[in-house]
Amino acid sequence: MTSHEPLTGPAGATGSGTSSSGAAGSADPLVEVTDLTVDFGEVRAVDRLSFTLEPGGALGVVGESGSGKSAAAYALLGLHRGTGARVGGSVLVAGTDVNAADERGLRALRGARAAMVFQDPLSSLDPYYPVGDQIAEVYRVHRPVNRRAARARAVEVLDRVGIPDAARRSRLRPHEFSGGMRQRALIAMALACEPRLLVADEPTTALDVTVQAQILDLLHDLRHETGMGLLLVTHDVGVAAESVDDVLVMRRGAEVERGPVARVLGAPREPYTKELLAAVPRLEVRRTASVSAVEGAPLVPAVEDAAPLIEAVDLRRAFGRGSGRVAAVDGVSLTVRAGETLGIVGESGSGKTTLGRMLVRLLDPTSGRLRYRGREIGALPERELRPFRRELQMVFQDPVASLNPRRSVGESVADPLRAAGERDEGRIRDRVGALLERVGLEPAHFERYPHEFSGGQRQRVGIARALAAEPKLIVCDEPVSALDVTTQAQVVALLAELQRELGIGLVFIAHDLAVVRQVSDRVAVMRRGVLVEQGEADAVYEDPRDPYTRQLLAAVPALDPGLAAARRAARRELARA
Amino acid sequence: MSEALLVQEAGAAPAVAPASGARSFWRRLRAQRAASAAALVVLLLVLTALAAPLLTALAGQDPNTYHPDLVDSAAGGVPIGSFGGVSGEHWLGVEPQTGRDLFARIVYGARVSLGVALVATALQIALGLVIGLAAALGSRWLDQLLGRITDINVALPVMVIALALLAIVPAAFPRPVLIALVIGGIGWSGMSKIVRAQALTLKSLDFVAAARLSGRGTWSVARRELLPSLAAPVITYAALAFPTNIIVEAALSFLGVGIKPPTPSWGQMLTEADTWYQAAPTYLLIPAGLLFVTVLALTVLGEGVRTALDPRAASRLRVGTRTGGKEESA
Amino acid sequence: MRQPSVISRRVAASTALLALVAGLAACGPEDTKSAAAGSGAAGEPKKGGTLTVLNSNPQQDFDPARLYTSGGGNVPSLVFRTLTTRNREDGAEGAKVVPDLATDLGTPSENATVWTYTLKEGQKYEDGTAITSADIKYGIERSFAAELSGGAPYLRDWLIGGADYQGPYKDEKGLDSIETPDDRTIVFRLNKPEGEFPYLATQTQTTPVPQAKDTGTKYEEHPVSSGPYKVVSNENDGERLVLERNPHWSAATDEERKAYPDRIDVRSGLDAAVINQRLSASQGADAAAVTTDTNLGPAELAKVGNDKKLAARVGTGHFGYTNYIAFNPKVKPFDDPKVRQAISYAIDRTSVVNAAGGSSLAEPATTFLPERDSFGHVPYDHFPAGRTGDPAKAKELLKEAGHGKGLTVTLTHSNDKDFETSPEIATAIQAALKKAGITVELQGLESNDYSDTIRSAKKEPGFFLSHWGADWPSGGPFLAPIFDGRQIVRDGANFNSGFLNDPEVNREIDEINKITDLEAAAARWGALDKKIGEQALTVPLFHPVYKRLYGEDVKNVVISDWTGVLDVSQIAVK
Amino acid sequence: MTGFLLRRLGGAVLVLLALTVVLYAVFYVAPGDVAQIACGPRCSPAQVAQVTEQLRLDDPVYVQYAHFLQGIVAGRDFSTGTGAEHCAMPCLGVSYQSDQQVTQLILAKLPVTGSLVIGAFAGWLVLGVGTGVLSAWRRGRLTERVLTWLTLAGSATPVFVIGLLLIILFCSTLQWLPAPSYVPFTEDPEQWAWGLLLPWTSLALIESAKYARLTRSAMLETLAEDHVRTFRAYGVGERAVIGRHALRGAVAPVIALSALDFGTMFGGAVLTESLFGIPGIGRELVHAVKVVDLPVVVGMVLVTGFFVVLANAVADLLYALADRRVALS
Repeated sequence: MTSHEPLTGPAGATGSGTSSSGAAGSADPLVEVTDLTVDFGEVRAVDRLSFTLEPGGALGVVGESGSGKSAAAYALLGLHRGTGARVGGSVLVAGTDVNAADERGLRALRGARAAMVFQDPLSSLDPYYPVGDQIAEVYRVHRPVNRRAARARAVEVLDRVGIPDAARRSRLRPHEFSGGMRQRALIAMALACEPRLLVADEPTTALDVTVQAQILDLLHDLRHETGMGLLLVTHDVGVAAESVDDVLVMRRGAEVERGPVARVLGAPREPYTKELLAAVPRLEVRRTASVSAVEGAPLVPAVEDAAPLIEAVDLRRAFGRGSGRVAAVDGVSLTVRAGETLGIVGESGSGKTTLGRMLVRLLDPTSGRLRYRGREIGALPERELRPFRRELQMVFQDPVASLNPRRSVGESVADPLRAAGERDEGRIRDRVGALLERVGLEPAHFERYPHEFSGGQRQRVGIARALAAEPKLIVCDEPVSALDVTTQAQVVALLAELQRELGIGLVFIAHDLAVVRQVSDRVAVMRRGVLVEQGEADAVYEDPRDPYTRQLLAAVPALDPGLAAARRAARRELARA
Repeated sequence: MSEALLVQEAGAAPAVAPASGARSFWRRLRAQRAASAAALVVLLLVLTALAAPLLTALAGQDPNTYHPDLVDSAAGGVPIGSFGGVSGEHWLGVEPQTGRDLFARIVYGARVSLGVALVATALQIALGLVIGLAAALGSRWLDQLLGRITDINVALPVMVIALALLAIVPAAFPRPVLIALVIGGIGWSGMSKIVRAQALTLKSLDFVAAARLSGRGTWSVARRELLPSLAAPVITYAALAFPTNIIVEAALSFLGVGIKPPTPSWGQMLTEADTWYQAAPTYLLIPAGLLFVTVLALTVLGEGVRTALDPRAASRLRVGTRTGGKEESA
Repeated sequence: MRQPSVISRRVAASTALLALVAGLAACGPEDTKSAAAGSGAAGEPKKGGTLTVLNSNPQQDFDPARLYTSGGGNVPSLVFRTLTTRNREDGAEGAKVVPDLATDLGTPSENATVWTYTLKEGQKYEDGTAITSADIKYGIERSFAAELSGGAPYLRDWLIGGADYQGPYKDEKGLDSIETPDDRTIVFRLNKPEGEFPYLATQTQTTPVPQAKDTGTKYEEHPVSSGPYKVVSNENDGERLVLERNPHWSAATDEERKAYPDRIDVRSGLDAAVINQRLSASQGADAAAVTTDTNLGPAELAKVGNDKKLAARVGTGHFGYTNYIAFNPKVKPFDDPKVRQAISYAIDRTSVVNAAGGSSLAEPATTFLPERDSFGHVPYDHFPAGRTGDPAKAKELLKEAGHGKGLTVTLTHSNDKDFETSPEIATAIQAALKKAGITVELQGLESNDYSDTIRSAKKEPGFFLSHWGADWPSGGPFLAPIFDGRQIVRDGANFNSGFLNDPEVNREIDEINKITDLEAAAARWGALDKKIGEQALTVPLFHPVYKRLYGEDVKNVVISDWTGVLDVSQIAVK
Repeated sequence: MTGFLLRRLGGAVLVLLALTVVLYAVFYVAPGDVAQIACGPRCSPAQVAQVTEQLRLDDPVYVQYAHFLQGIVAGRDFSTGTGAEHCAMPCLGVSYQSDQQVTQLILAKLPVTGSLVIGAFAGWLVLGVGTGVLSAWRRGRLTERVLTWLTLAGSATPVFVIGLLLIILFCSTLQWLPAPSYVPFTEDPEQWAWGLLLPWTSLALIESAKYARLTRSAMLETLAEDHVRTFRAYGVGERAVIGRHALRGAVAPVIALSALDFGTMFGGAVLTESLFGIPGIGRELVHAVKVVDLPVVVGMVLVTGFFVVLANAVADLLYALADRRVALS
């Protein structure tokens, strides 16, 4: 499941001062960035950024969306050229003055001395050519070799990044690779010319957590093996903690804090860094602690003995026809009670979204039973379902797609009221205003359109809309995965608070194990359409029964570099087992 | 422009674009110089067509009066005088054989050409919307049926069917209306394909799911959630289909099944002028040139409308880094 | 007749009554009528070479039974000899009928109800077998088969038993009214006197067809030649026809066909504009090219007029043909003769002629009969409209008829372009009648609908454009179908659009039909025409003039008043 | 793949069947007495009745339609008067007007229309894709602006206007070319080419505008894609990026549209054929409609409709083949 950074534009850059000098180095630094600025029209994406990277060093650039971290990384390879962006300051990479170099000089740098690994491995490779050919093409740009030799080199590097049967696979096109293999292939491309610097821009963001762990391990090994420098751009503090020596925290285009990774993550000096770290959900923290950490209020325990709100028995849903028919959800049974939160975790393609949509009957189950308050609703036709519709609500993942861009948010929130037969405009306005206020917005926002809101605000609107229907159950499908970590925490807290207040049942679907633990009373782990494990949250996290659960838990990056090393060891253990 | 391309181009309009009021649309349209110029030309043409009786009265002519004395009967009826008989009275000269005033016929012809295309386009859109929405929102069975009907519509040779239809409808039926109906009735499949595809895309979007969860009926959801979002592709398609329909009308008239004399239309003038290109070249060049300018202006305007409705069209072409995060994956 | 191809927009096409396809006529202009030799390139015509014929309409029907021709057609007459044929001479002389296979024009007996012909000796088919009178009888009989329909109606109407005979495929006994007492004699028994039978005998139905070689509808692919040329290839249903000399043809028995070229290459399916452009360029094979179905259009004429050299290569001719307005007196207000007369007065023939292509391509007509001697043309103008109409007189008549406040009528016409009943003519009439206070609404019909409508006794409109062409240059086939009360057809194609059933007219027609002296008959036809004209059942509009280009090397151009177009059988290219 | 093809073909058969039903229905109500037309205007009612019987027009329309279907699957026999002619399957019937087998008629016209379409096709493909590539390469420069306007002008011009202008220019004013006319390739290849030059050019000019736009937009779209950025970031030069990666992205849509146009053009070049007097399928069809020659109309529409449907299927197939990504979804 891909996570999404929302589109929150940086509200103008304020120079928060340049950083202190980088890690002391004796030889010429591999990267030396001085007073780098990048402007897109009126917007300053990078604001007087300076840092250095010694040969063989690893620097993590961490920041939320809009912090300018990617723009800074692109500047290292002069990728802003010809895009209309203005780049100021100086960038020296492996002896090349990137901002001053001509096309030829730049091409000689790109791929040869400094190579880049991009975020989305599928779109970053040409879909029409075999992977091996693409690597060979790049290799031949920089090395005067014939086609055959270049192909041989391609197979060699593919083999190096751990692609089994590399010679055969080099003839496949990108879509025939799995996500992890594609990212390996991109890394292989980067390795082809033995660069001195590897720039990785969110290299694992598009990947599942288990695959992410493998890629991070690969980068870790390669760095130690080849001695190349690594500049890792990521929004995920955990990923940085796993992979780099130094870390640079960015916000609104400028540096916030920089230092050795253990120090910055362990003892942050700047308030923003602290805030950021506090917001990161932690796998090892129990629910009680996490919620009160944010909210500071005592938790009302879930009502264990309440009657089941919704009950699924052997629920099944298949897509496609004939031989191509696959069961996205294959016999799932679960129960949610009022006032209780059930967390469902799983990687992409595990069927958790399909399951969620079936629970609110946006999708019709192929078979199995679905009971809402004891009444079978799994096969009810739309007309008969209508009375129940409003009691089963959903909060969607994508805050952009879940609101009609052409209607004011007030209208969207008012929908369930109108559908319920409310005709009095004044009452509708009051009620919508109250709902907006309840989710942390202002009643005056009624007239605004979705694009005027940030991602987190839109998600609050989505919650308000769900609440407007006075539901008994809300299914939240990855409600925070598209949000920045600080916003994430706020939305999670809001959900928890509302549930406590209204006593509704909550199904919380997410790929992020830490977030799920934060909100769930019980947790179900889903894989390939079936629940592999289900139980009390703490029990599942602290004493996982299923090997897959264990594998998932081990793959989650840790904030503490020491813990990260331990997990890496654990993963190797699991892999060998 | 072929339907396939129309579909491809109009279909590229975003399913979900930020809400944009009419005002911002006009602002973006005006920002394009070519489109503004084209709009001006189109406006002029429309005014000319509307004011046809006024203009011809000003010229002191009418489109149907014969002037046998202005043509050289022994030479086949070629206009007497240079440039097809241009004079103070006959600003663009006269028609060979009949001596009818060319200016008056051109001006009245604009009415027919624009009017027929307008009605035909409106019809295409109405049919396309209804059929496309029904296919997207109706049952699977209905979708299959409508899909097959669309296939038949695509496989029909337009000209032949038009020929056949124009032959079987009683002559008393007003020709321009009939032609508009035929063009509209035959050319809706492109629109319906776009509407269906867009509606299917929209249907799968979360805000539609949310609307369903709020307990509203299918058609209520379609009307409030889908239709507003369909406006952009529909308007774009219409803007690009309109000039195409002008060409189709001209082509039908050119094949001799279009507008019937004495009603003037540009296509029909072209047919008649077809053989006269050597003896009276202006007779051919004037309607041909006007047809060209009209279609070009409308096409440029259509492109402008598309760009104005789809602000991403311009930015989509920008090459290089994506800076604002992953907004495009939305 | 078969519907000729109307493929080309530009071609002046011809759903004409008379199969222009088969190569009707156009005659040399009166002024260029040089008595003896034809015009064209200088020098004595010699044998040899290839004559190319560039045509619009494919020779789809090349079966003598199916062809509807006037005088045996142009290309068909190269392959099919007939009992009699048209005289291959320029101008008025060419409107005469002369013997072909037969020794003379036939011997009438029993008050012209029995016609006896004797075949010349030694005439052979392309395979060397002898032509017999039985083959002629068989050829005529097969034209009665439904499979081979398309020819002119006269054999059916005149021969005893003809109306019910269904052809030899269904009725092997044959038609008793055709007798062949010996191989060279053939006798026709008619149900009434028909002095013009020799004219009828020029049509391709009198071509001999050997029964053994008859392949029904497939016969047209390779008909057995009795003429100077035989078919060596017939591609795509007459689209490309190559003819070569028939070695068994003997010039001694055929005085009419000159047959100078060794080879005739007929290419059809060409656009009219292309034909005229190729003929005017006259390059390569096109220098020895003619067309048998494509006239110069008005626009082309304007161009040719500016080029003396080109103008010298234009053959001008007149074919017996009249375009007219027809009234249905059963429909109000056309039941009132005054209304019909008013319209006659109001017509602006100059505009109509211009719409038809100008004074070079159309001559204003005030008589129903074409203005040729062979028709016995008697000049008259019962309702003189002058050059551009007499709206005052028309208004006066209308007032008398009680339409003083004006009148609104509907004019039905064909939607086919460049056709004599085209919208252009209709709008010209519309404009002219407006001056007389008559508002004309136009009803344009697609060609089939049009023919269906105007020829149906039930659906016939009150006021429509029509036209009539000569099956042979005489008043008989021109007047009888339109004005003979016995020829009103209630449940089929009717041509007597005025539903005229005047005993006097009928009687006079019968009387003239008895006359075997064709010149004497012609005079009576002319007089009859003038008399019928008084009833104002039609408004004659114009007679077309045919102008056709031919290539630079074309010699011996002969254009008779029968066909109005150059005769391919006379052309030489060497 | 096989399943895809079978499904498409099955659908195509249904579509074509429905098409013939539509045509039978349309022509059944069309005015004009077929038998009278076939017989000739001077035929007597009795003769028309005979022809009606001979053409089996007195059968109810569904029986006629059944005979037609029977001819397609099993062939039919037609009386020639002296015997019978077998019309082998797939028999599309015999023309009412010319007694020719429709199948033969179409076969005779196919090379004509084929000559026109193939030549024009080559022209518009080369011209269109070339223009598109050039304007994508030179984006933002004067070249692109000029080309954009040219293609706009191209797409705004009806083919009969361009054709007329070309004829005026080259045949009339400059007199460089003979009047366009069709000479079979088998007869004289040179004349064939000269005669078709203007029709080819007209069609190519008009159609290429479409292809230029398609190629350009597809290339620009590809150029904006991530993988192009990858290759730029690896020092691959602009020429290779355009020629190898961007162009490759335009291949699939261009191929798909080509297949579609190619098929459609077989029945849809009526205007060009009419203007230049090319005796192809389109012109024959227009003629057949005018004379209510139902077997010819139905046969030709069936064949051209078949081409369209086939072209649609081939376009989809080629698209899937050319764009391997489609297999994913």
